[in-house]
Amino acid sequence: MKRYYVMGLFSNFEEAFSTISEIRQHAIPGVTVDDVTLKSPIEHPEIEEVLGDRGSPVPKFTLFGAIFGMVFGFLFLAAAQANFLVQPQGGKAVIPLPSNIVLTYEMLILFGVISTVIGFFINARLMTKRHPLYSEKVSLDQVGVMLELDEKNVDSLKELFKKHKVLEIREEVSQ
Amino acid sequence: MQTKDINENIAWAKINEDVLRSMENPRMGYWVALACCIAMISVAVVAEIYQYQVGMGPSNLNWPHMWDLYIATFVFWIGMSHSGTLLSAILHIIQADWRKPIYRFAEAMTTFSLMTAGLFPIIHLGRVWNMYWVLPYVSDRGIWPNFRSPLVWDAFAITTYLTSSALFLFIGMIPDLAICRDNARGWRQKLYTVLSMGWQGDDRQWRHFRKIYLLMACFLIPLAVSVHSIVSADFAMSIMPGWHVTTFPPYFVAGALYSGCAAIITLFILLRYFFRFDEYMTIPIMEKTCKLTFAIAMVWTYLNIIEFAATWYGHDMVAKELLINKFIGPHAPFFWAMLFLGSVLPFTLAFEKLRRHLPTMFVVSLFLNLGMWLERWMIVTPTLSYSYQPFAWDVMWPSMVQWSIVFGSFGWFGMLFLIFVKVFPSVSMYEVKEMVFHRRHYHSDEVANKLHRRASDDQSGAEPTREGA
Amino acid sequence: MSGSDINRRDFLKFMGLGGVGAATLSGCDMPTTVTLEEGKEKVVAYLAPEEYAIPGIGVTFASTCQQCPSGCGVHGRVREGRVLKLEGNPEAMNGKGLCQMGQASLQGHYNPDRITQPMARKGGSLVPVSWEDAWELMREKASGTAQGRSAWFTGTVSGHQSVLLAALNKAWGSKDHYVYEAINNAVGESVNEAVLGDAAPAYRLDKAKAILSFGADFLGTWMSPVHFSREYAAKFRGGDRGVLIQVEPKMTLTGANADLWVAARPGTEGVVALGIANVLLSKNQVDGKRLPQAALDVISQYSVNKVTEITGVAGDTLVRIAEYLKERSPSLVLSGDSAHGHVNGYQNAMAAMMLNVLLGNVGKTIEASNSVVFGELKAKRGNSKAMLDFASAADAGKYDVVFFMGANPVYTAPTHLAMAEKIAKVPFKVALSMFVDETTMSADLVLPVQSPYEEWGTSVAPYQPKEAAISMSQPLMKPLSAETKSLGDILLSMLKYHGVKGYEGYEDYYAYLRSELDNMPASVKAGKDGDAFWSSAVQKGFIKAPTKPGSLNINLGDVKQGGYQAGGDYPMHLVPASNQTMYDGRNANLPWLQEAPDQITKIFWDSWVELHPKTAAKLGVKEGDFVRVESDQGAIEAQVYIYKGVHVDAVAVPMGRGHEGYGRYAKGNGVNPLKILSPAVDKKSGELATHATRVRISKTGRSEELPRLGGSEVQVGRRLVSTVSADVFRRTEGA
Amino acid sequence: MSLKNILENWSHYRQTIEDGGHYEYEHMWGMAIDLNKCTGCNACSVACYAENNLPTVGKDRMRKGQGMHWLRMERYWDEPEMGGEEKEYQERGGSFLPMMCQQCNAATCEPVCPVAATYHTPDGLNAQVYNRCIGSRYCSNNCPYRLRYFNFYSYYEESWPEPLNMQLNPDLSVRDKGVMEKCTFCIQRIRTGKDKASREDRTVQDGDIVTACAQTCPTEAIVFGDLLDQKSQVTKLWKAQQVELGKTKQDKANTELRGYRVLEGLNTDPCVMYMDRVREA
Repeated sequence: MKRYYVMGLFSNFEEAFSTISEIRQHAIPGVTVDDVTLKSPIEHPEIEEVLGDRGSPVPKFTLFGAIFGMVFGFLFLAAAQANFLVQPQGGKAVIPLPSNIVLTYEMLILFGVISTVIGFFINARLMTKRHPLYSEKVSLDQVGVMLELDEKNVDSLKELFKKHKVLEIREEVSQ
Repeated sequence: MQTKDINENIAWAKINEDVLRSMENPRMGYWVALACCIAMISVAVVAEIYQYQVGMGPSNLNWPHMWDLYIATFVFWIGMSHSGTLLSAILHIIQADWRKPIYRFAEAMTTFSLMTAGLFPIIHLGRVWNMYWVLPYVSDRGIWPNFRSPLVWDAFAITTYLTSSALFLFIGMIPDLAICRDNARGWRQKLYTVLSMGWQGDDRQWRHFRKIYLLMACFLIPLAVSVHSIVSADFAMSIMPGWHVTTFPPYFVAGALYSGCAAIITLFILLRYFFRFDEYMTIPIMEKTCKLTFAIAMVWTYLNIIEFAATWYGHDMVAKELLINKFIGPHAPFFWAMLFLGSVLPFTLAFEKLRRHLPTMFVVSLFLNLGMWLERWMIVTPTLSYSYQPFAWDVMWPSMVQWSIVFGSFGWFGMLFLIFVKVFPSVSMYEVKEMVFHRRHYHSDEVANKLHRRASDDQSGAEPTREGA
Repeated sequence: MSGSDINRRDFLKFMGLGGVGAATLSGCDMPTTVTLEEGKEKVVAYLAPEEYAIPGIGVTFASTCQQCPSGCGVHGRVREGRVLKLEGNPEAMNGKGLCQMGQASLQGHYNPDRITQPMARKGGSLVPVSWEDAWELMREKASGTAQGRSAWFTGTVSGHQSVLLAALNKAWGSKDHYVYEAINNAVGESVNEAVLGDAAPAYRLDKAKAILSFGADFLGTWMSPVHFSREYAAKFRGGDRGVLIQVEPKMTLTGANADLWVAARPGTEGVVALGIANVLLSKNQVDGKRLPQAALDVISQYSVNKVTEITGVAGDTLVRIAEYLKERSPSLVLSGDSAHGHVNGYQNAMAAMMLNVLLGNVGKTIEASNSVVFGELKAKRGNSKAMLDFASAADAGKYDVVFFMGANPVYTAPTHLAMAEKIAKVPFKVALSMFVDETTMSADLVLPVQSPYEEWGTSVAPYQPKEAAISMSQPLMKPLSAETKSLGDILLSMLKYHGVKGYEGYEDYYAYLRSELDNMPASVKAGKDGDAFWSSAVQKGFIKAPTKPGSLNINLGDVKQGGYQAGGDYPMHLVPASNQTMYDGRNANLPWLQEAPDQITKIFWDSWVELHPKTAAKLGVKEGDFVRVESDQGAIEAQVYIYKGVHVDAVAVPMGRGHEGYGRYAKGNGVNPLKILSPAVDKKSGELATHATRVRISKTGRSEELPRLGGSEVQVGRRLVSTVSADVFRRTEGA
Repeated sequence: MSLKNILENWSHYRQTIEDGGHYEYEHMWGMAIDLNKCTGCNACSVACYAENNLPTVGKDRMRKGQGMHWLRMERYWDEPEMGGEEKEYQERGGSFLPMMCQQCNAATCEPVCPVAATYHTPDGLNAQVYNRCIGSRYCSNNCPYRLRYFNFYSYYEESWPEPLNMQLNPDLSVRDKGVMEKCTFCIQRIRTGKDKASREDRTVQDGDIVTACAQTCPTEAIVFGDLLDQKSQVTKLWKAQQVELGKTKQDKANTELRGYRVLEGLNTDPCVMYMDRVREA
């Protein structure tokens, strides 16, 4: 049977959230909160509770990048110094820790940052096509609550939306 | 009389309009400004070409003054770059939401002043065409940069800082770019479509966005500190009197934040005036920035005193001699000017009347920056004039070649910034919305009254609605 | 290369360019053959070179430095047929050392302003001509000269050149050979002659324990500086360290190294000497028996106070000097330019000599010079009387032809002599010169001579009392310009042209020289036959001849001193200081010496005026201000350098700059103090009294940074050079 | 493999100058300069110009402080000692100090060069690689003796008009603009001397190699030699003066000895020893 994308645009954020929370309490059978995608012009830490914790693996990328940067950085420097003995010494050691620490630190941050960004791009599904139901209102001042659900549930969902003073409802057949 | 950081009732549509308007149809003044900048740049380019052809001689550099304005200005621009990080990263972490309307251009300032600073180490090289030798590129001759050299540290630090802050600026701008995309036409639309990277504001994106923003903020703060302490290492790592100073790293960082904040005040006022951003860049925010600047100014002053005191207290005869030379020697006028501008002038920021008076602040902020520039010059040059070998003592004044390249760098910065404000939103729309949203929800009027209202104010603050907009 | 198709000069030029080309490039980015850290040896194909050009390998050849009259032996390093560097000849009198003038003499040889072909005056200006035309001109103008109406005006000459010169003069029936040196010791020589019967006795610095020098700059410009420096360092400053006391109006290099530097009022050096003698006799119980009664009488008149009053030298200083001389015997008393260059110069020198006699130095530190077998080769020492005489003779129209060589009277002569005009009265003037200096510019015919490093020659140092060495000059490279001729060849061909007996056989100067050496007495040749002798001479760079010890007799002349007269409108004394950079002006065309900071003031590329702080304060001038130094003969303007090394009443201006010609490096920088000298001569010897001029100074208001090397002139508390007392030195390192 | 290399030789690579650095020196060229003998005649400086292709830069550039005097003869006047009365004249003459690169073993110029253009050779020389230099001039800033000179112009263009250029020494390069340079202890002579010795397969003897300044010095005040060669004259002098390398303060048995190294308190460990000027009083 067909599946539909349905999105309701709300201007009153409270209403939008209560919609989600009702879905969460299975107002519509077979529709769980995990099907909900919230589109909003600003970030809402408080929605996290409503949507449930969906977590983010970005910090792992960061950690990996930082550690890699540190190890690689130091070995790179040390190797270079050890293999290129004709270096100005000024009486210092061939592998001087103080200066290498400074550079290692910079490398740590550089790789940390880069891998973080990469992690973000990957996880946030950026550089993908926008969703057909995307509305420019979302970038202005309205929140969109979007669900992907079976044909049979569409109407009840619309009901729910209307109950919460939805401004506009868009729907589209998925695949 | 503005009393609130921002008016909670401002319509979100208006925010979009105002900011987007600021990006379109540049007026005559804009073109004039741009022309001036380009003129300054071209002068500098001519000077640089001459220097490239003939050698470093025409710049009046000599034995023992191997460095002068180039390095001083380099340090100045690096310092300038720290303000952006301060506002966007530090204030973000301590959740001072008043940063939101003004951090965007500060962040841009960071990137551009870094791009300016980066030019100077190259310009001052005797053999510019070999500058890439500083980088550890793969060379069949098996030659490598010398990782002991603070100059190489600079190269690493600046690259890292530039990359990170540019990314930070960009990431933070993505939601706004989406807004632009949704409202723009023609080439702008194409541009923004690419840049906004398919941002559609769903919760997943916001969730990760919040994470990365926090993480990068956490990276940028230590990075900013490390960068300027590394720059200070150029001097502190040497054995020259007046350079070999233990307090230099914090001193440089303080100076950096100082000049950065001063620059923010300058640009704040300019943008507010030209783009009519009165709604967003409000007087209270201005005041907060001023207070911050004042605090930093005092830190800077303190570190100055510490340096003098330590030198005076210590037994390093040569360093002491140099200090005395700074006080009464040929550089004394500039030295005292620096102390006045850096330590006395900021007291104007301590008075509310003056703080709220924009023209005054504009002038003051300019002078503060002049003071900071002098500081850098007074760090670099007197040490070279008077160091260990008395036979090599000398006093040298920079030539027009140096001056024009220094001025040119301001033109270059100005040009970059002018282009920025017309291509990218210089006020972060989505964050102003957040600010408004949260204020509206978490600041009751009573609180608002307590916080902002004064007896003098009119009581006609419209009742905040619960509607979105 | 065969040598026939490409001539030597081109070859050298090519090598030269090659050298620079490669060198210049190597400064840029491409990997060089010689990098600093590891001089990678480059393989050079051995193309059979002419003579001594061995690619990549430097060979040294002995020759003689002619930059000043001292005539030091040098070793020239030759590579690819170019002489690159000069070093002292270790076996010569100067030892392995060489002064900066010697080092820089290479730039005279390679100078871009050298004359490359003969020039003749046509329509008021000198135009290049061929040698044929030049000889033709000589033939018509010079050869017909009547007996005794020709003269030679030269610098110090010696060796076979001077023999040929004498012969030529003789052939032309002229005895007039003016030997002129602006910086000379003529007055001293005349006193030596009178008192000791030996014009140039040996001054044994190495034997002296104390030296009292009245302005004799023996480390800088006096007689044979390198030789003296060597003796000074080796012995005098050695284990049992001697005391050096310098009395002079302006600090010379020697003064800068003195243990006690005393500024006496210019011209009163003799009085100082008498004062010291007075102290020695009265305080230090020195026995006066060595002195004639007349002298003792004079001395007794000069009590310490009187001397102080006349000379401005503090009494205790005189006492201190006397102490040193007494306890550190044998001592040595010298007198030089600043003592001699006065109307009473002779008395000053005599007074100094008196001290030597009184202290019994004669025979101990002043020894008789040795008589040598080759009298005719001995150097003819220059003096300034020669110039005065020549001026008057030329003015009287005594000559039809005058030959100038190795001297530049037009530049060094004071304005009052109007040298240029007087020379102009001579119908035909021939200049044998390497450069277009002022004198050459006034000549009618200019014959380009070769540099000392291009020609064959012999010379005998004017000051070599203890040995008799004929030092050899040999070409260190082929002449830079084929159109130049060696002095010897020019003289020889003139002799041949006039059919002088005994010279027709030699086809060139080299042949003449060889046969001359062949004919040297067996004692000189030391058993070697012709070729062996020749090659050993050329290899060593000199011929040591046996000597007979001479003897000294003492008859001290009158030591009476004139009083000191105040200056009137011209209160100050002008001190035209000689220094080792410009010397008498002959070095002004050598960029190395122009750029080399003056030894005392560290000023380069320009002239300056030395003032005492007090004088400067009175005048209200500071370092770098331009002042006007004005005598009754004219005025010069230069920047002020202020220090405590010049007498309060004296103004010191260095000689040697302020040329009107003499090439791109010399022309138009600095001023020439000799120009404003007053017409005064030393009464006895007739020498030009160079230090007798009185001047007044005035501000000009102009000011400019002084071209001086260095910032602070004191050490501001660092230990860069600290000074220990001689006692400590003797204790720790004493012999 | 470099990682292996690091791990195996770690302790070796961590050795500083105090532990003798990371390689054995073949030579340690040094000097001893007796200021009692030095008359300040400046011959050494001109000899250096002649030997090392130093350009003459002319009055204006020289005055600007853009000259290239590798060996400069410094002259100081006595200052009245604290409280001492001003003398009317410089009664003790001048103090002369010939300053050439001190070839420090802990050279402050070396670690700051971004491209490793200046480093220590196995000869104990502080070498400057012109071709590697990019002209950041940091080394000169960090030299307490201010003994490094920079090519502010392409001096060679004007310094040697024909035929002066024929005097240029082909054993070393003529430097172009933008390059730092300094006294090299006549490294070309050292090189030639070593090559000669190796051709005659023998070790370098004391006196084989002598720098231009030492050779021309009329008073033989400058002595050059190998500080590792126990028989060399320079070593003898250092021993006699009880001056040793690697010290910031010489503890001498006889404190009256004159030997010292300029600014040795900075721990630059220079290879040039000076001996105090001497005056009677």
